[in-house]
This record gives sequence, C-alpha cells and structure tokens, in this order.
Amino acid sequence: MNVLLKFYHRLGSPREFYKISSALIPWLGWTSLILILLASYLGLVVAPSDYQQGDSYRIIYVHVPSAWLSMFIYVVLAVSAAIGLIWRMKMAYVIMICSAAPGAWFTMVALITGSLWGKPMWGTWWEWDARLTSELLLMFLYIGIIALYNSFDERRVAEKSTAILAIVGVINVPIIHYSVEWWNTLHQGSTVMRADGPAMDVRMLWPLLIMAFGFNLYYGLTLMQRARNQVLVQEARSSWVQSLVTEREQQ
Amino acid sequence: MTSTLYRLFLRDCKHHLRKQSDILNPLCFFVIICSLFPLGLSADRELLNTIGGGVIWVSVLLSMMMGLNQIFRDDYEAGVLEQFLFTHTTLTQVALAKIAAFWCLSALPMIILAPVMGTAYHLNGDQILVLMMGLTLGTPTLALLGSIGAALTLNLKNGGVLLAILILPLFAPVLIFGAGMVSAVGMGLPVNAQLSLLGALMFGSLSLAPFATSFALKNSLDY
Amino acid sequence: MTSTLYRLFLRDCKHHLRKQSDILNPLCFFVIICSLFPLGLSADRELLNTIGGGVIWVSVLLSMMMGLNQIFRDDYEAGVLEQFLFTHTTLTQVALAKIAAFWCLSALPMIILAPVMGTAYHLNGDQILVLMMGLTLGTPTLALLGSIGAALTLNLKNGGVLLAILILPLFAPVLIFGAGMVSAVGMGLPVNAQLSLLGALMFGSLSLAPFATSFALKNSLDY
Amino acid sequence: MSPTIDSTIPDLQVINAVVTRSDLELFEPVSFNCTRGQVIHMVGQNGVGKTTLMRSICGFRVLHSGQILWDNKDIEKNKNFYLNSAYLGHRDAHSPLQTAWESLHFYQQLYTPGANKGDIDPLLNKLDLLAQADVSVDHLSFGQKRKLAIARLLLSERKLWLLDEPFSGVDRAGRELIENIFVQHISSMGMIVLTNHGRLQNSQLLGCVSELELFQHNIMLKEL
Amino acid sequence: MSPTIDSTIPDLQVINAVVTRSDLELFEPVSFNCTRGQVIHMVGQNGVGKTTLMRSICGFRVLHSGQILWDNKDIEKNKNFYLNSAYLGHRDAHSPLQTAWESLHFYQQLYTPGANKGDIDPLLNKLDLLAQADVSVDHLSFGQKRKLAIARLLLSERKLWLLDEPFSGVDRAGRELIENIFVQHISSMGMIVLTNHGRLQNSQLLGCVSELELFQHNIMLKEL
Ligand code: HEM
Ligand SMILES: Nc1ncnc2c1ncn2[C@@H]1O[C@H](COP(=O)(O)OP(=O)(O)OP(=O)(O)O)[C@@H](O)[C@H]1O
Ligand SMILES: Nc1ncnc2c1ncn2[C@@H]1O[C@H](COP(=O)(O)OP(=O)(O)OP(=O)(O)O)[C@@H](O)[C@H]1O
Ligand SMILES: [Mg+2]
Ligand SMILES: [Mg+2]
Repeated sequence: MNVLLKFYHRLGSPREFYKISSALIPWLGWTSLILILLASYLGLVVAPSDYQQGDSYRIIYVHVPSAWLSMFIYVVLAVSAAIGLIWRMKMAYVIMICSAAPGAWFTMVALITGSLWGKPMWGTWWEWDARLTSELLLMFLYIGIIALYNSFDERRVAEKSTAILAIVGVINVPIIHYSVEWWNTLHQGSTVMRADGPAMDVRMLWPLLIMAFGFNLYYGLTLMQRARNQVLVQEARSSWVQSLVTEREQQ
Repeated sequence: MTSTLYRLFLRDCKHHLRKQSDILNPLCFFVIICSLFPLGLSADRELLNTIGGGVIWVSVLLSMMMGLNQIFRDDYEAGVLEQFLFTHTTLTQVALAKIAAFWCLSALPMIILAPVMGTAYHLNGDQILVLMMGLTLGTPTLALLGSIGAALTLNLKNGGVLLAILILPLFAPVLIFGAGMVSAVGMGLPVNAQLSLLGALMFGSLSLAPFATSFALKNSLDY
Repeated sequence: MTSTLYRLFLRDCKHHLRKQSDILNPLCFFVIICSLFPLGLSADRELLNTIGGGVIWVSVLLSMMMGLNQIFRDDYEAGVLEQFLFTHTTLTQVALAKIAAFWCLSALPMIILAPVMGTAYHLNGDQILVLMMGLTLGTPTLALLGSIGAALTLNLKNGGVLLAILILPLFAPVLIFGAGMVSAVGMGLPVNAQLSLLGALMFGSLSLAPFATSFALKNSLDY
Repeated sequence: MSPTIDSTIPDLQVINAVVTRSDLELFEPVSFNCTRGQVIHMVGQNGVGKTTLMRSICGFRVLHSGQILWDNKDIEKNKNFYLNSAYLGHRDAHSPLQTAWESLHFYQQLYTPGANKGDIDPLLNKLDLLAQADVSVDHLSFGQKRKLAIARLLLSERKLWLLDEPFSGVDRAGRELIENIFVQHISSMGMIVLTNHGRLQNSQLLGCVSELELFQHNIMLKEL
Repeated sequence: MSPTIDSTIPDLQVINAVVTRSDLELFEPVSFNCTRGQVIHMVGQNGVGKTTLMRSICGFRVLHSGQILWDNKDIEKNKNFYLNSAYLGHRDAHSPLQTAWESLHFYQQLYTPGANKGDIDPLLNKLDLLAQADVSVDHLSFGQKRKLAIARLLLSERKLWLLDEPFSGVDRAGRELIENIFVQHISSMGMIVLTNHGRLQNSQLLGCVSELELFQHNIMLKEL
C-alpha cells in the first residue's frame, strides 16, 4: 500500500513522471508490438473463417479493439479530469489532455473500419443506428475537448474548463455501450462483454483479446510520449528541464 | 436565499423583456425553422406526420442553442459577473436564476406554441400531448446542460459555434427520447420508459449542472 | 482596387484561420445538425432518402447563419470599421472581401463535405451531384443576402437572433429551389430551370448586396 | 459586523506576491500591508502588471507565488474578505440594459438587502448624475459611467476599496469630488488600494497615501 | 497631395454646430476654425457632448444644424477630408486577433499601400512597445493599447488629427512622449482637435493651443 501511494505521488510530480516514463516507454513499445503481431498472426491466419461472413469478419481485430479503446480512453480522460479538479494534481491534467488526441484517433479508426465492414454486411457505408450515431457523437466530444483546450491562452484556465466538459460528457459512454440493448439496431449486440460470458468461437476470441490488450499498451505508449512532450513544454523554464537541455547539448 | 434567487430571477426576466426580441426571437426562430422544412421537403401529409415530432424537437433544440450563448455574456462583458463574488449571492444562485429566466422566456413559449406547430405537421392529439410533456421535461435539461457550455466558452472570442459543438452531443439523449416518444405514440406504443428517463435526466442535471456552471463561471473570470 | 480587395480578403482569411475553430466550427455544426435529424426521426432508409436533400440544405443554411453574426462584429466593436472611412478603401470593398472570406472558409468546406453527408442519407450519385451544384450556386447568395442582415443588426445588442429572423425569409427561395432540385432529380425530373434560377439569384445578389451592405454598415456607425 | 479590532494586525497583507502572464513573471515580488485609514497608491509604467495584481488581490486570478491575507486568513474562499471589500476595475460593471438608477438599486439590493431606495437619488445627485437617473447606462458618456461606478462604491459601505484607475475619463470637478469622497472614506477608517497614473491632489488624502512602485521584471518562471 | 495652400482659408471650419441626443440639444452652438499649426482643445464637463461632436466632425453622425467644412467644402462624402485626417476615439481600433505589429502593418497598408515594413519597428520602439510587438492586441494592457493607437496616428501621416481623450490610461512618461509627438506634428504644420480632461503640460504645445469650452445647454429641440 505504502509503495503504491509513494508511486502515485511520484507520478504526480512532472519531474518524477518524466524519469519513470523514460524507463517505461521501451517496455510498452516492445510488448505492444509483440502482442499486436501475435494477434494479427492468430487472427488472420490461425482463426477459421466465419460460416456467414467469410473472411471479411477479420476486420473485427481492428474494429472492436479500437471501439473499446475509444470508450475506455474517454473514461480515463474523465477520471483524470476529476482527479485534477479535486486534488489539483498537475499530472492529472496532463494525462487528460494527452488522452484526447489518441481517443479521437481510435474513435476515427472505429468509425472507418466499422463503415468498411458495414458495406459488405449491411450494404451501406453508414446507417443512422443508435450505436453508430453515438460513436459519432463521441467523436464530436473528443473534438470539442481538443478545441476547447486549444481556445484558451492561459493553460490554468484551459485545464479546468476542459476538465468540466470531460466530466459532463462521460454520460455518453454508457449510452454508447447500452445503445444496442435500448434500441433495436442493426449493429451487433454484445458478443464479448456479456454477463453470461462471450458468445464466440474461442479461436476467434483469443486473438481479439490479445489484440485489445496490445492496443491498450499502444495507447499507454502514445500517452506516455505525448505526456512527456507536454511536461517538457509546461516546465520548459524550470531548472530540471534546463539542465536536461544542457546535457543533451553536451552529448 | 430564496428571496435573492427570486430577485435575480426577476431582474433577468426584466432584462430579457426589455431587450424585447429576446423572448420573441427564439420563438420566431423556432417558427421559422419549423416552416423551412415543409419548404425544403414537400407538403406531403404522411411525410410531414412522420417527421413532425423530430423536426419540432430539433427546432426547439436549435432555438434554445441560439439563445444560450447570450445567457451570461452581457453580465460577463460588462464586468457585473465578477461583482457577485463580493456579495452574499453565490455564483450558483446567479446561474440558477439565469437559467430559470432563460427557460421561462424562451422554452416556455415554445412549449405553448408546440401544439400549433404539431397541428401544422398533422400530428394527432395524443402525439401533441406527448410532445408537450416531452418538451416540458426535456427543455430544462437542455437549459441546464447548455448553461455549462455557455459558462465554459464565456471568455472565448469564438464562443458561439464552439458552444454548439460542445453541447450538441450532450443534447442528443434528450432529443432521442423526446422525439422517439412522439413517433412511438403515433404507432400506439407506450412511452412511460422514455418519460421517466427524461425526468431522471432533468433531476440529474438540476442537481449537478448549477454547480458545474458556477465553477466554470468562476474559472472564466481568471484572465 | 483589386489589390486592396485581395489584401483585405487575405487579412480576413488569416483572422478566421487564427481563430482556428472559425472554419472548423460551422463545418462541425453542419455535421452535427445533419446527424441530429436521423436521431430525432428514424433510421428508415426510404425516409432518409426523401428528406436528405432538405435536411442537408437546411443544415447548410443554419450553419452559415450561425457564422454570419460574426462577419462584421469583431471589426465593428473594436472600432476598426469606422477607420476604413479614412482610407482609400470603400466599405463596399470591405464588405465584399469579408463576404468572400466568409464563403471560402465556411461554405466551401461544407460543399466539399456534402457528398459524405449525402451518402449518409442514402442519396444517389445524381442527387449528390445536383446537391453540390445547387450549394455552389446557392451559398454565395446566402452569404451575400446574409451580410445585409448582419450589417443591419450590427449595433443592436440582440443582433444574433434578430438577424436570423430578418434573413431566414430571404433565404427561403434559395432553399426551395436548392432542395427541390435534389428531390426532383430523385424522381428523374429535369432541374435546368432551378439551376438557372439559382444562378440568376446569385448574380442578382452579387450586384446589389455589397452596396446595400456597405450602406447599412455606414448607417450603423451613427451612434 | 467585523470581529473585535486588533489594530496591530493589518487587515490586508500582500506577501511576496508574484504574478505571471504566459509564464513570464511581470514584476519583482511585492509585499505590502494595508491598515485602516491608509491609501496604497500603486504606480508603475503601462503594462507593468497593476491590473493583473489587482485582479489577483480580488481573488479572480491565482498568484504564481506569494500570499494575500485578510485578517490573517488567505483570501481564497474567504467570504469575510469579500463582504468587506468592493472592486472597481477597468470595466464599470453596469449592466447595459439598466438605467443609472436601476443599476444602483440593483447593487444596493445585493450589498444590503432591504436598504432604503430613497438613498439612491441623493447619491446620484452627489455625483452630478441626477439628470441621468433614467438614462440607460449604455447611453451615458465615458466619464458619466465612471462616476456611476464610484456611486456604487459608496453604496457598498465596504471597508476596503480596490480601485483600478478610478479617475480615468472623469472631468476636473469630478476628480476633486472623488478625492473628497476618498478622504471621507479614509477618515472613517476605510482602506483604499488604487492605481492611477496622475498624481493625487487633495492634500488631506496625500497625508495617508503610501506609494507602491512596481518594477518591471520579466524573468523566466522559476521552478515552484 | 492637397491643392495649393491658401492660408487665409482655415482647413477645418465648424460653423454653428449643434448636436442632439434623443431630441435634446447638448450644448450651445459651437463654431471654431482650425488652421495649420493649431491645436483645438475641447473641454467641458462629463456628458456635455465632446465625443458626440467629435463623431460628427468625423462624419459618422449627422449634425442637427450647422456645418462642418474642409477646404470650404462640406465633409459629407468629401474624400479629400477623409484622406487628410485620422481619428482616435474612445475605442482603440485594433482588431483583437492581430498582434501589435500586425495591427500597425495592416493600417500602414491601408494608409499608404506599399510603404516600407521596416518603419514599423522603430515606431513601436518610439512608443516603448517593441517588447510587445508580437503580443496579441487583446493581451496588451489598457495603456499599451492606447499607445499603440497613437502609433497608428503617426503611421497615417495625416494633417488633421481628431483625438478623443488620447491620454486616458497612459502613464506619466508616455504622456510626455505623446505631448512631444504632438509638438512635432504641429511644428510640421499639422492640426489637432482633441478632448482631454487633464491639462496639457508641454509648454511648446501650450503655445499653439486654443481652448474651446462646451457649455451644457439641454434645451428641447427647436423646430427646424
Ligand atoms: C461505422 C460503423 C460502426 C461503428 C461506429 C461501430 C461502433 C462500435 C462500437 C462503439 C463498439 C463497442 C461497443 C461496446 O463495447 O460497448 C463496437 C463493437 C462491435 N462491433 Fe461495431 N461499429 C460499426 C460497424 C460494425 C459492423 C458493420 C459490424 C459487423 C457486423 C460490427 C461488429 C461489431 C462487433 C462484433 C463488436 C463487439 C461487440 C461486443 O462484444 O461488445 N460493427 N462497434
Ligand atoms: N491574457 C494575457 N496574455 C498574455 N499577456 C498578457 C495578458 N494580459 C495582459 N498581458 C500582459 O501583461 C502585462 C501586464 O498587464 P496589466 O494589464 O496588468 O498592466 P497594467 O500595469 O495594468 O497596465 P496599464 O497601466 O496600461 O493599465 C502587459 O505587459 C500585458 O501585455
Ligand atoms: N445613444 C444615446 N442616447 C441618448 N443619449 C445619449 C446617447 N449617447 C450619449 N448620450 C448622452 O449624450 C451626452 C453626451 O455624451 P458624450 O459621450 O458626447 O459626452 P462627452 O462630453 O464625451 O463626455 P465624457 O467627458 O464623459 O466622455 C451624455 O449626457 C449622454 O448621457
Ligand atoms: Mg491596468
Ligand atoms: Mg467622451
């Protein structure tokens, strides 16, 4: 417990964060790469083709992980926003704002792969069905968050404002998830995340889970990198960054 | 506390009425958007009935959004908002009073006018009733959530359109339930579930939005 | 004369781009309104195809209107507008440059995005083509007519919504022809007549609106 | 209304205040105390940060470092501070839709609910605004707006006045009048913190003034 | 640029000017001439109508009665007048999205298309704004904005300057600087019409100043 608490506090300081992330980044990078390659092999080669959809279902290995992540990242964003507001932690805001862009990208990927998949499955690129629309709204939320943050010139104000928006917007996440149950939609109901366990061939399921894990680590990686940049920019005038710069120059 | 709220509420109403068009405007806007659609589409009875509920809801939503941008702006730009900090009145009270005044003078008239519009779109009696109930439960939520957005974008130059982007995703659930009810009732389906969801959304936002708004207001004084 | 216009045009474009969201915003707004309707109505393919043209046109119109309010306001409130009187530049040139910049940064992206939206509403290839042609001919008219309204409401506190009321009726003909074309082509009817009418409206407003606007601008300096 | 007075403790204490704009420290750390009957006159060249400091003293902005205390407690969320002070910034804080009379009435209700409406007319008269009582605030001239803001201060009956260029746009007679109002406020144990580019002229007032000069600094932000 | 100079005709003539606000005549009819090398200093209590008269001289408002002539021709639609004068009102006329440098560059292009960009930096330096060259106008302090507006005047190279309270918010050093700028302008046969509540201090300038006092009138509108 004590160790955890200490770690948490260390993460809370930009300088410590910078050090810790330097150590973490290679690990995150390599594991995510390995997992993604492994899952691709399992998914594209080992897993059998679907008796209905043939091979076109394999896009699931990109679509579903990125769709999950688009929601997960939003939750991360909202939680760090809350932490930032309540405990006034600098790093929480950094995590918040650095999550926005990856979140938007994953949402974008989910939308694009979804509509690529939709064409063979439903015969259209786009359908105004509840889940698709709410995913689109999530995209708007991300855009709104990024736009709002960039509209302020005093960072202190931007952070708080964005945090409020992020927290208010979190109601959209359950709406996206449950939309398939609340409304009659074209989109697949929950097949993996079900109370009674996943309804899917295990040979298809495993690659999906591995891929999802790999994507998650990849998100962690981009988050770390973005956060490091942000920290450097924010603390550009502090002595530890200055000394970092001089170190670099000497090398 | 109540009397302060009431006094602030009255002041805001008076201002809106003095500006005259402030009440009339969203109303006119509402009427105009509602009438644009039959122009843009066609006057087919069936079609109008099908889209009626949706169009009226979307018009209400857009009209309210047009007004939201102004809800705190006058007081903010004049420097009145910051003066409230020096009084017993809290920004939460200020926010609540302003939201209430805004609702009374923009949403309420639209709710009252909704039957007329409904008739124009050939909605039947039940549908109109459900439309009005939906609007009564839904518009406070829109005003409350919208006020958060309005407070957030207060010290931005480009507030107006950014505001739209920020709050439209938040408005979507209200729209879905509200407009969904009208079509459901047209098909003879029950609408209790949607009504209670709308009610829940209203109470939820009523209990949270004023605080979020007042926090955002305080934040926008930091320049 | 041309170089002044060009310089003013560039300056305005630069400002819009600097505000960043000024270009993105009407665009996002357009996309959002377009996506609200299916939420409020239903996802029925047939229905969406029928109303698609109308909805996209109405969304374009509303998005442009949201932006119009700002077209002269910044310069007016800062007191820059009155300074133009002291230069070789006429207010007509100023108005033209601002309208052009506004069109390029708000209408043009929407026209480019229209096919995407059209697909979402299941419009067919011909319809999308006609939609884009209509928007190309119609949006300049909207911008030009709208600028008159924007100039007229410049020294009013409640400009925004009043502006909407003033200009929406003026926009009606454009909307009727523009959206009408999309449905007509869906039914295999010819659309030459509408196209030439839209063209005529555009040239008509191009030759008159800048002068009306500059007169209204001059007038709003008298306070 | 206030607790028993301990005259050894200054009411407003500013300790090593540093304010920043876009990560630049504006001036060298500033400390001062303000006790009853005292006027602090902040001076400094344009852009040195007077307005920024004033807004920090009001609690609108957060200080980069340093402290601002009222009765020995930080002013943040210190309701006691806010109920004992009044602020006049570059903006006059009249809502443009009210008339001059209504604006004052509105503030009277906020400051002291249930106060007597009849007090407003004499106040307007004092500031030579009685003829404008029913004119919309929007239509007042530049200087008239400023005078109306001073009337609001008087209405507030607060101990500490925080004034950012109170004389800007005010005519000669008005200036003398306002300085007299300051003298009265000070002699009834009030406090004033003000910025002003001209010199104060009233000799009685000058006796209580401490000048506080801000010096430009503009060094890079130090680590917290 | 201007036609041959006939020094017996004053360049700006204001003849029996009467301005009204909501059907009230503000002050007694005013007449004055302004010739090269002259400063007209309008004074009058707050709300007497200085700003209103100034805006009429600019042609933004229509006079209730009387005439304003430039080179013996009415100023309405008189391009010759507009191309020889520059106006600075209560509002500074910088568009908030530009930086200080850009704002000046923009005006330079408008006033004298094709002028040399390099002239801007020295001008900013002269007004002590060089450090703010790349700061958004919106972020300048109150006095800095005012100084930037004075820089615009210099850029315009116009003969007649119409200035409404040019010193408001400007610090002591800036005030002296601006008065010196006025002296230079006057000595190169420029003209200035200004309002200002304080007294002008530069002795050289005072030599050219004619004070014009506006007296409150406020009688009901006479039948035309
Ligand atoms: C643009 C179109 C699409 C979008 C925006 C979209 C969006 C989403 C989202 C947000 C999720 C995660 C839901 C959750 O975990 O609660 C998801 C999951 C999923 N999607 Fe899509 N989707 C699209 C098209 C499709 C298509 C065409 C198919 C195939 C028929 C499909 C199959 C799936 C499957 C199987 C899941 C996993 C469901 C689960 O177990 O939770 N999607 N999609
Ligand atoms: N939002 C902002 N972002 C960045 N810099 C700013 C911002 N606002 C003000 N500044 C800068 O901060 C400095 C201090 O401004 P401030 O308004 O406090 O000065 P001041 O002392 O009140 O000047 P004045 O006497 O002109 O009123 C100025 O140099 C200004 O350029
Ligand atoms: N739009 C308006 N409608 C009615 N009255 C107005 C309007 N604008 C100004 N006034 C009145 O006209 C009078 C003259 O105003 P003006 O701004 O010209 O005064 P001023 O001499 O410039 O004063 P100051 O020294 O305060 O700047 C004021 O008494 C004011 O109340
Ligand atoms: Mg200042
Ligand atoms: Mg004036």
